[in-house]
Amino acid sequence: MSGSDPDVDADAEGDPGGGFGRDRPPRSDGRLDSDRRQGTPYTESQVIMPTVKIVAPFAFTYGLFVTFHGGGSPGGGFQGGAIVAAVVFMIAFAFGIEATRQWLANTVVVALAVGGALVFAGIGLVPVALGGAFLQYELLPIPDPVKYGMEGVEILGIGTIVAGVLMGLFFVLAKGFSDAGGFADADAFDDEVGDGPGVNGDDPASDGGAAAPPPGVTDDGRTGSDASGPAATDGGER
Amino acid sequence: MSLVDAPLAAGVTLGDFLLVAAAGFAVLAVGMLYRAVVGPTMQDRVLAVNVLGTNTVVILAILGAALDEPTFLDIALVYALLNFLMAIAISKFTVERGGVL
Amino acid sequence: MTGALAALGPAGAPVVAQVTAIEASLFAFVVLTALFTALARDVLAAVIIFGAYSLGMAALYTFYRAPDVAMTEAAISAGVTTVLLLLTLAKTTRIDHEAAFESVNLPAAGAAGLLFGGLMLTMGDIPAVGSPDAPIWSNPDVTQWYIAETYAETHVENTVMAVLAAFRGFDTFGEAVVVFAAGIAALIVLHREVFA
Amino acid sequence: METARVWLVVALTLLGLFFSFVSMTGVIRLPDVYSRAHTASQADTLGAGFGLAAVALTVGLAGAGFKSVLLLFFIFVTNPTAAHAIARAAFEEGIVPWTNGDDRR
Repeated sequence: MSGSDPDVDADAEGDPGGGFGRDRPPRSDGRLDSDRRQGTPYTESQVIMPTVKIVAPFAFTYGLFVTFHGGGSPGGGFQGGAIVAAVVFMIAFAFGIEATRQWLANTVVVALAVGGALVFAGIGLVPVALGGAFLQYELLPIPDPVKYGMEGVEILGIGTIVAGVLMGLFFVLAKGFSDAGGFADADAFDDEVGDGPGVNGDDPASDGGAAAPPPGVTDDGRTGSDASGPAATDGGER
Repeated sequence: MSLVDAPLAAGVTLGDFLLVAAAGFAVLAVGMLYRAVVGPTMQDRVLAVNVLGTNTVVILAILGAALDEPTFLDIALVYALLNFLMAIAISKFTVERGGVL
Repeated sequence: MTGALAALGPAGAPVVAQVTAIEASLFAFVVLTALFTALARDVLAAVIIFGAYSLGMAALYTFYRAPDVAMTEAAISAGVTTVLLLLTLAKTTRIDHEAAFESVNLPAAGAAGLLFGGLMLTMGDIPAVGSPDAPIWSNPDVTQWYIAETYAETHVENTVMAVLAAFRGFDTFGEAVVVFAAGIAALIVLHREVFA
Repeated sequence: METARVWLVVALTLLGLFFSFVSMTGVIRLPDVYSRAHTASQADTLGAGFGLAAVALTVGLAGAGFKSVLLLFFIFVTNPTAAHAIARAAFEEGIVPWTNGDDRR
């Protein structure tokens, strides 16, 4: 059992009526990434979604704990922000990326990233305004300035930057390359009204771009964005 | 005196025993790497990495106990969460490649 | 409990470093996963095994009592990197391969092996973990100062965070801006205006 | 009391190692992904459970012990779910389960 051959062969021969795996014939070519795949869209099962519903609040709280308690235990803004972003990934995988995208608007993501950078720079520049050096915490006009200045930098600065940028990278990578003539005008409005496959899906090149995937991939992309709208949040039918 | 300094046998404390146990879990992880490498399907690999991840969570927790640094349990907790994320992400990807993603 | 690993010292004399059982098994795990990540022909398999690699690294960092690094490794490498790589795979094509492993380019492997061997020869100069010759202890005025004085100076218990946010806060500001710039760069490369 | 606790920790750790060994054997030896998922969700959860129980007993239930109980809870919730997700993905892929006479090993 050293190669992948035995399994593939068994796949090809082992299914008598093609009834297994719902309405599809078994795979015979050994490919695992099916670009020929048809049938009902994939919604997460009723086991995974409740588990994510249970785990996500804990994980989110834990990410905040790691961020806020960075001064006393391992952790800090970077790790905590990454955990918070990972919670969003988890929700997106369970409930569909389009639904998550509508729930977590672009404004929120951008506000997190930009706000974090501004807060960090602000905390650094306040001492400069008061006649000190950049990030000279002692001059901050708050009680226990060094400790709370640092906490502010970690929590409101680094944590929010990392969380926002990671969520943004996730969403933008999930959307892929836009070939609609540079800075896509239609895409932005398209997403605002929450109608994923509209303009974007009609343009065959919009999912392809430089990488130029085979037609099957684009098809799958369309099916998926059709399916993962609000309907996907209502609970998998199976 | 914490519990990990308690002597088990001549010259061996509970902390030493726990470190050896963690090494045992790590050896099991190396064994499970076989399935992650050989496959044959992607699901086999994800499954093996998921089991490996659970193993690693136990290793991290035992290390935290054996080194008498309870804050190390935080890392195990983070890992338990992200291991779950990794499992559902990859398993979904293998089916829906480019679809729901 | 403890084994021994011999390396050649500067004068060719063997330097024996103590390697505990857990270090040895974790080393084996990390090296094997790294090798298979490099050799796997299928990109998805490489991504999956790379997740296992980060598992081993996190455990190793934890054993060396670097919990902050271990937590970063856990949070970034296991969760975020895997997901982002998967998304990238989803948007690009994946070529099917007959073979499970890359065929090794022998000249390249030889060059890398020579470099590796040469670097291994210098290992004798590096102090062992926890050795009293390590720079941490040979220059205690600087290094011990942080451990002794951090709480008094900053009222924060975690020295790593104090160093990151206070003692070299300007550097950390640069790092945060780099993360921010990475988000903007992704937008520019993908020709988008919004993250959605 | 102290001695009893120490030996209980040892026993729990050994049990955890045993069940993890069972799960490793299963993941390596069983014929198809579904049976491996079965091992992964049951034996491995049990192994991790015993190991984490030993940790909880070692660090004491105050303070850090709470974290190990939380960890135990997480493992118990997420591990079977992950195995379910993987088995379901395999089913969606159309991987045929192993039956009697199949020569997959």
